Amino acid sequence: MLEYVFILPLLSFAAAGLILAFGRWLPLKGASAGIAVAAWGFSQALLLFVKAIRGGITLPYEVSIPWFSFGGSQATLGVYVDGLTIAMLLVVTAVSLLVQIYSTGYMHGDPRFKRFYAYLSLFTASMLGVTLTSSMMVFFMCWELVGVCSYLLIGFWFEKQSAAYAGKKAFITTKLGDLGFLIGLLCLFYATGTFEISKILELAHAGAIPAAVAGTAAILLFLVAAGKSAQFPLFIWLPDAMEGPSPVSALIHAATMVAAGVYMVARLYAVYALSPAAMNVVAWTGALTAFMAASLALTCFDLKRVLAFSTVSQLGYMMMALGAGAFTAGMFHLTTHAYFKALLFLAAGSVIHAVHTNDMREMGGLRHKMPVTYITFLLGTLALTGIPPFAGFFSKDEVLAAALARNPYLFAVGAMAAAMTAFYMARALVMTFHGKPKDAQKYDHAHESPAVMTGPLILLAAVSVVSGWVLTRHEMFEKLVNFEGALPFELHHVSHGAVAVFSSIVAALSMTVGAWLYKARPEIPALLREKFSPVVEMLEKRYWLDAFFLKLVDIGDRLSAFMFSFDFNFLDQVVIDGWAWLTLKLSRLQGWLDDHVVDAAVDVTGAATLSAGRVARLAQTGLIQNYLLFVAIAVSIFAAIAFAG
Amino acid sequence: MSLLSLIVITPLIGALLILAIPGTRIKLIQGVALVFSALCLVLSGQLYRVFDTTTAAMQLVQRVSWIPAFNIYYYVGVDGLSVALVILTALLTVLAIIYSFNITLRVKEFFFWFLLLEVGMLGVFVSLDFFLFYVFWELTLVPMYFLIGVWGGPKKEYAAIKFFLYTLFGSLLMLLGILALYFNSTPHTFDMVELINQARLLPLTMQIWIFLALYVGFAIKIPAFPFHTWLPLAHVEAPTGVSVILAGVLLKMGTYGIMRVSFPALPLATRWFMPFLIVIAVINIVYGAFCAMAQKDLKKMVAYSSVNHMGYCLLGMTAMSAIGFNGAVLQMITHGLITGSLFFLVGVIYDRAHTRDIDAFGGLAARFPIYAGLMIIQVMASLGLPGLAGFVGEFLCFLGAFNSWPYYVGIATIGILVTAAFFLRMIEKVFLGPFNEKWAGLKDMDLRELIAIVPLAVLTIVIGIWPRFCLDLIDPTITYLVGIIK
Amino acid sequence: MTEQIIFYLLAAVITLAALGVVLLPTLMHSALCLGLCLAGVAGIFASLGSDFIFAAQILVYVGGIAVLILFVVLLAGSASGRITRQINAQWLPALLLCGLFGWAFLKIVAHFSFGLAPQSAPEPTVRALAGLMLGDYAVPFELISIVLLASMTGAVLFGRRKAE
Amino acid sequence: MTNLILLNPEIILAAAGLFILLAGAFIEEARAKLLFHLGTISALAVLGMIIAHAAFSAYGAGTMWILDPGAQLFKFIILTATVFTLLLSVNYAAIQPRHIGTYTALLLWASCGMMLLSGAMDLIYLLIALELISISCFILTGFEQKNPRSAEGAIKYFLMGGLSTAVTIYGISLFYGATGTTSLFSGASAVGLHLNDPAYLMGMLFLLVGFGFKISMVPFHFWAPDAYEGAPTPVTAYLSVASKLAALGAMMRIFASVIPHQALNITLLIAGLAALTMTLGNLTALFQTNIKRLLAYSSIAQAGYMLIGLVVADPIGRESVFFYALAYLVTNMGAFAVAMIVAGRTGSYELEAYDGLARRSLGLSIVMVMFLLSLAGIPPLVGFIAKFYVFASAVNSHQFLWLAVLGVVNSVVSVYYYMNIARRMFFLESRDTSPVETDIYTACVIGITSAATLFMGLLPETFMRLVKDCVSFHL
Amino acid sequence: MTLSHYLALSGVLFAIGLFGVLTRRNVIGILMSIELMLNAANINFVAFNRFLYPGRYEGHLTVIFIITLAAAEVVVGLALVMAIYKNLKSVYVEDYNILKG
Repeated sequence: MLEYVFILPLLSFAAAGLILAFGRWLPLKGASAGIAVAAWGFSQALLLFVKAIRGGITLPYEVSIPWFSFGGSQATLGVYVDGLTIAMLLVVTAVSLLVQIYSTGYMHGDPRFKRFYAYLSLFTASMLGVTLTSSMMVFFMCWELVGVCSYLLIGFWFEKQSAAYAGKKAFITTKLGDLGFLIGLLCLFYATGTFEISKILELAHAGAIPAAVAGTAAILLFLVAAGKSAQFPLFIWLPDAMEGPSPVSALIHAATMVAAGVYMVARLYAVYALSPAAMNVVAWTGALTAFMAASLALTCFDLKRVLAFSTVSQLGYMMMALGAGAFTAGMFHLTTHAYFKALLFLAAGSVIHAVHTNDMREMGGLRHKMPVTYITFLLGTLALTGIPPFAGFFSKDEVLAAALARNPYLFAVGAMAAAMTAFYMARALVMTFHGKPKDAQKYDHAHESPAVMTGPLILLAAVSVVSGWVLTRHEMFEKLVNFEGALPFELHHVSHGAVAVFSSIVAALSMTVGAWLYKARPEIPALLREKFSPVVEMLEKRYWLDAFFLKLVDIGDRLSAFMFSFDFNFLDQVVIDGWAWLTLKLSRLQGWLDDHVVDAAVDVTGAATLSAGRVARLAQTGLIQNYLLFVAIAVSIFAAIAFAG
Repeated sequence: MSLLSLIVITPLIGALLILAIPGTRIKLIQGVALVFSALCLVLSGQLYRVFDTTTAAMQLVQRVSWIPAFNIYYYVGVDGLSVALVILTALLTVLAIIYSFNITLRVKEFFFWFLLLEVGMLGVFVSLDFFLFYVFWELTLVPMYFLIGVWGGPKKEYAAIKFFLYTLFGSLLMLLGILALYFNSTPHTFDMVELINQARLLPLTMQIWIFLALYVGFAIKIPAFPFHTWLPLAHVEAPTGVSVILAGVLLKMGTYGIMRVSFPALPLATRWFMPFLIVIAVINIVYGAFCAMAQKDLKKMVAYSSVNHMGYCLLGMTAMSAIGFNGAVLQMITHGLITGSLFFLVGVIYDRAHTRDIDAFGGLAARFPIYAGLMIIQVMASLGLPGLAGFVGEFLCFLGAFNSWPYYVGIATIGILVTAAFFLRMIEKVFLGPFNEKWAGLKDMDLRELIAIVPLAVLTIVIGIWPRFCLDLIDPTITYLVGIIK
Repeated sequence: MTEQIIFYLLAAVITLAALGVVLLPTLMHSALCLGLCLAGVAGIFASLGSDFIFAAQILVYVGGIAVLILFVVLLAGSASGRITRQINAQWLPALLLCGLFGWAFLKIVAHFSFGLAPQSAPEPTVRALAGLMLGDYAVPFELISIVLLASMTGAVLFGRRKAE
Repeated sequence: MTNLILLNPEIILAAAGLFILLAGAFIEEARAKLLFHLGTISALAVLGMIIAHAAFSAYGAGTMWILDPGAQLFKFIILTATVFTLLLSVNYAAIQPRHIGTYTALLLWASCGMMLLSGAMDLIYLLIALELISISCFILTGFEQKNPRSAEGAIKYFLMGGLSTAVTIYGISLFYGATGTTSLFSGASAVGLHLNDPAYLMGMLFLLVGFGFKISMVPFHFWAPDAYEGAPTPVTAYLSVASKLAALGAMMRIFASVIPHQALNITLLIAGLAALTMTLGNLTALFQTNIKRLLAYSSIAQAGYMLIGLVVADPIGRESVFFYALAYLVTNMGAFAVAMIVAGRTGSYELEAYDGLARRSLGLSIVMVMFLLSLAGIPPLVGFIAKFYVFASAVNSHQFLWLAVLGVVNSVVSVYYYMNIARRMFFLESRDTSPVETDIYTACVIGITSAATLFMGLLPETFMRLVKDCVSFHL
Repeated sequence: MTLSHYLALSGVLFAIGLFGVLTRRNVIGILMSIELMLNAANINFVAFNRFLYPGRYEGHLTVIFIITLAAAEVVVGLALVMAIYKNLKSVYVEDYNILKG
């Protein structure tokens, strides 16, 4: 069972290759291969999960083979499986499977259908690699590969300039974070002498890593998590990433890849735990992100972007939880969020598939046309907003409780974000599915999606509804995913019942207000927009973060232009081709310069040499007595030397 | 005749044979060039097979007295440092020759010079006698001069002479350094192995001067800032096959020389120079990347990216540890593969569109999927994507250098980011976005081009996934090398 | 005393004639001055007791070379001599250089003690010279003949009228 | 008067010259080329004598001359150059058939003078040898009477020569005054006595002027470009190789071994002149558009490199000069031979004549590139080994490292103009694309020199051994 | 009279000759100036021989050789002058100026 877990990513890799090479001849143009592999993976993950809960396997499990050695150190390829891994594995395989099924409908008829599935399989493989690997080096590799897949999939419809741009933006922004990863990893290597996760954790647990080093490494590593998991200030790429097909958004930019940052922090939690400073950075960045992203979602009219901001906000929650010390809560939120956010994205995809627009202002009243989509979207919304007894309620309140335990301000920020979440989700729901159709043509054209698309929606909806409750039965999740020394997972403690009640009421209230405002009195939001136009502008400009990063890029460009002009105009022309300018001046001064010299002057170090040569050549006047004079000079000097010597 | 001599002499025979064929028999000339370069590749494959990866000693040594008056030997051999470079040279030459079948101008001369160039390059990597090394080193110059000057772009003549003078200046200084080493050994010898043992005992000042003389020669080849200005020009003007060799092999001669001789023979000076070298390495990385970003010309961009990548190599070398050295050598090899194929790919598009202006294209991925795929793979490899060849070397360079120079490494990472930025921007502009209908008539890659490029792409992936192919060759020697430097 | 008078007389003749060679505008006059100068040098030789050289100087130099030069001067037109400057523009640096040389040389001459006088009276040299010429110096002596032959060949080659 | 037998080769050569001169007066014009062959054969015969007789190891001395391996080596070089020159002359159109006898005779006499020079141990003897060379060469330079360039080159050569001869003779007179003899043996033994004698030093310095003129050392080089350009091309080749190397050989004997310049304390002066010579030669060569002029400046620069070895003057330095002389002989001769062929086909010595030569005659172009690269000092050609040798001596001496560095910089500069010719041949196109034919005699020269250029570069050991022997027996 | 007198005379003669070589425009004038310089050397030889090395005759002999060489040189020189006069119709050296640079 466990011994064969390493096959999972390899199989996905193989599937990717298979689809790319032979997809044409496979059923469903190759989608079948991807789906089959994903299904198998899911079954394995589920089996593992069950066994792990029942205690049928001993964790953690580790196996590795040598990969290559460098200067006395060894890099390995291997798997490291503990509860955390299994939880993540379940998320990845499940969402991947459902998204792939869904995509057969969504991507139907796309000219690059085959390639899409290849990318999806490649992504799944890399993501499984991130999840399973035993070595931070391989982790980094798969991490980057995930990024590339994201790049390829965001820019899947690359004929759209915006899609191409978004892909690049996503890649470079996350790459910025990756620099932190690289340096952090180097720090970690020199602190521990190894890339093996198990050894690093062991050393960290033993406290063998100095806190300062651990803190530095942890913060640097957090930079990369911030990039991939779209934390402040690097979250700017995620809204733009919605240029990709909706299933991609569901899989990569909602459920799995963006959660990888959280997963990484959780993976190296022992290192983070060594440094309170690092923990604080994580917590506060998470809180800030949760708040900012939620506020950004308030004014957004693009359905997918609303969901994207929502994702960012929820990721902020997870980080906040981890930073606050609530290890299990963070991971629990990751798990539930993966399902309902994937659901929301897929439902949104279904809507977009029907009306061919992302803009909520052109939708409305779609609940009649697309009942299944509507119901599932509604369930997802409820789960997200944290209305009991849906999944989000269990996880989010856990996070808020942890925040409260840690720091009341953290809790306040989190609660505000929760309120906003409820509000904007209500807004989105109402604008999309309720009210009158705003674009009649699009409305008429709309229709319910086919079964391959609604099927996964229903499944996910079911999971979203029950997962929170199920996973907390018998401390199931807590047993699986825990960290010694972290805050306990304590929903059932009465003291935190208050938090649960409070947050549920806030969410419900906020949601009701939102729904009422947008359904019954749509003029009020419009009025508010006008009244608070500076705030709205700030939100629409995304707190000017985009502008800030564009400025950075601009500075980079200027810098590069300057460096190149230095290289070309100064270093090459002036210093090396040296004196060319001087020579030219000199040549103008001296009328006797021949034409061919100018031809020759286009030359190396030599321009200076040439001018020296020209001077030397002056001596060769052709007048014999000038020559003789030189001889005479030499003779006289010789005579003088003889006398002097 | 030993295997190494056979490897070196095979292309020479080919070159002479070509000289004997009338210039009108183009197919025959191409055939001969291909056969002899392929034979050379096969022999180097044999070299890979017989090479013993467990020892750091020189292998397949052949030593024949050549000029006893100066105690000069024809002395060849390989160790982990050079064996992979020999194979790389043989491989890239074959591919470049295949690619160059599209050359129609003065075919005979082209392949003559090309094979002669191969002799020089192989010779540099197998020589263990410093004099012999120098002879081969210079031997690469002349063919290169003609290859750039006759078959190059619009400013070919300028580029050719600039390349020639620049490199010659460096190598002549190197010659003085070599002579200084020679006269400071007892008995006077050019034997590198012996020199390494003897020169390390020289006083610091002497070592510094010799190091400097050698360094200038090597640095120009690498090219290390500020001696790099010949490179963009030469690359841009050179024909595709030659650019490939230039980037893939010739640049490596510089770093190879430093690691082969300068470091082990002059350890005191090496340590003395380290603070400068790390600064140069960082400048190369950051500055090269930024310069590349400013380029509108695809080829120039790749050329400057070479400056950046050789900076990684230097970075690894400044680590003075086995990790860094491993990284540096691996980086040499992978850079050869990656940048070589990037130059091929640039050549492919230039052959079709007759422009390399990045802004002139757009959306090519839709119509040229194979081309776009290969280009994206190599670009990703070049910007250090894990799983592809570029990553491991680069990572090891950083890893090695981090221990000694954490802050410099921190600065150097900017280079990674900028590299990613300019490469992705290039991909966006050239391959993505709406298709530029101006290029509707162009065809995707043909068989000749695929044969030249696909092996490199395959190797890029294979080495990326399983770097032991290279590292196992390198590691023992590097461990030994670090041992004698420290 | 007589000796001194003769020397200074000869020195004056030589110097003035030499200056004439160098400075006189008409080439014809210069050539005549050259003859005079060479004759003066011959006088110096005589005063130093070198009988054979005196004869050779008169015969070869004055009789041969100077006359030859005169011939050429006549052939190659002295026409413009009076009209154009005969001294070129670099006379000043030349003068300075000659001054420098002269100064340095005179300093060197000063090394040879001024008091030195010949230890013995001059003897006839012809016999001794003949001995040397047919003895140790036979080879240079023969070589000179080839040199002369070569120069003669050249003269014949260049001196030919435009026959071809 | 003893050991006259040692001069047999020179005597034979002079006699052959005389015979050819006479024969030239009687032979029909149509068959006059026979005289070239006669000259070649006699030079070859003497060359054979040199090789067979001495094998570069026998030595002996007469009253004024000496026979040692060094002298033999230079005789070998001179005779080889003579043979090459005669071969090049056969098809040189500007020599009228009726003057072939004169031409050949003068050439042989000049060579005879050079051979004498290389063994001279007495200043009178040396002076006469120098004059024999000078006078023959003056005439040979002006041999194309109809060509004003030839005449002008000759007269400039002559006037420079005249002045330096006068200075040299004056120097000899001072030497005589200081030592009482013109013999270098006695002069050498008297070095210690005269070190503080300014007359002695001045004499030696003035002697240096004479040699400087012959090897075209700056600032006595001015005649060289003009004379080289004006002279018939074979004569140019001859002047640049034989005349220069013969004088260099004698200079080596006098200033590097008999009366070493270190003893005279003028090392720095010679070093400075060497530096000037190579630098000025190279810098000026950059601007030349005429191949003969370019090669003239190049040969000035080459003399500068050779002088490095003379400056160092230790065994390695002297060996390096000897080796360099050998290298220079084959390389420069070859280059001139190609230049002659090209000029013969295109009628021009301008560099434009080389445009697109590779398309017209690839073999010739490659060979020319080889010569040029050898001159520039690129391995594996003999020029490289020679430069390597010279630089090695400078590096070894420590004291003259700066000369080596300067030499390096100069080499780089020189490559620019050498490769400029290569550029023209390979990169440019010419309007005339007809192949350039080579006549058999010139082909012979080119073949031998190019083979030697390559062979001596690849396997220099034999020749290194040779020069080592020469130096170890050199007086 | 002493040796120094003769040497001084020779030095003056040499300097005058040198000056002539450098300044005479007429090529024949230069030739004549060179002859003056040679004569200066001759005076040296004879004077040295007479004062320092009496009883030996190498100096005298050398003078004879020099006179002969001078004659040979003048012959060739004048022949060359004739040759160039035929070509350029000038005896002024600054007109011999085709070759330069």
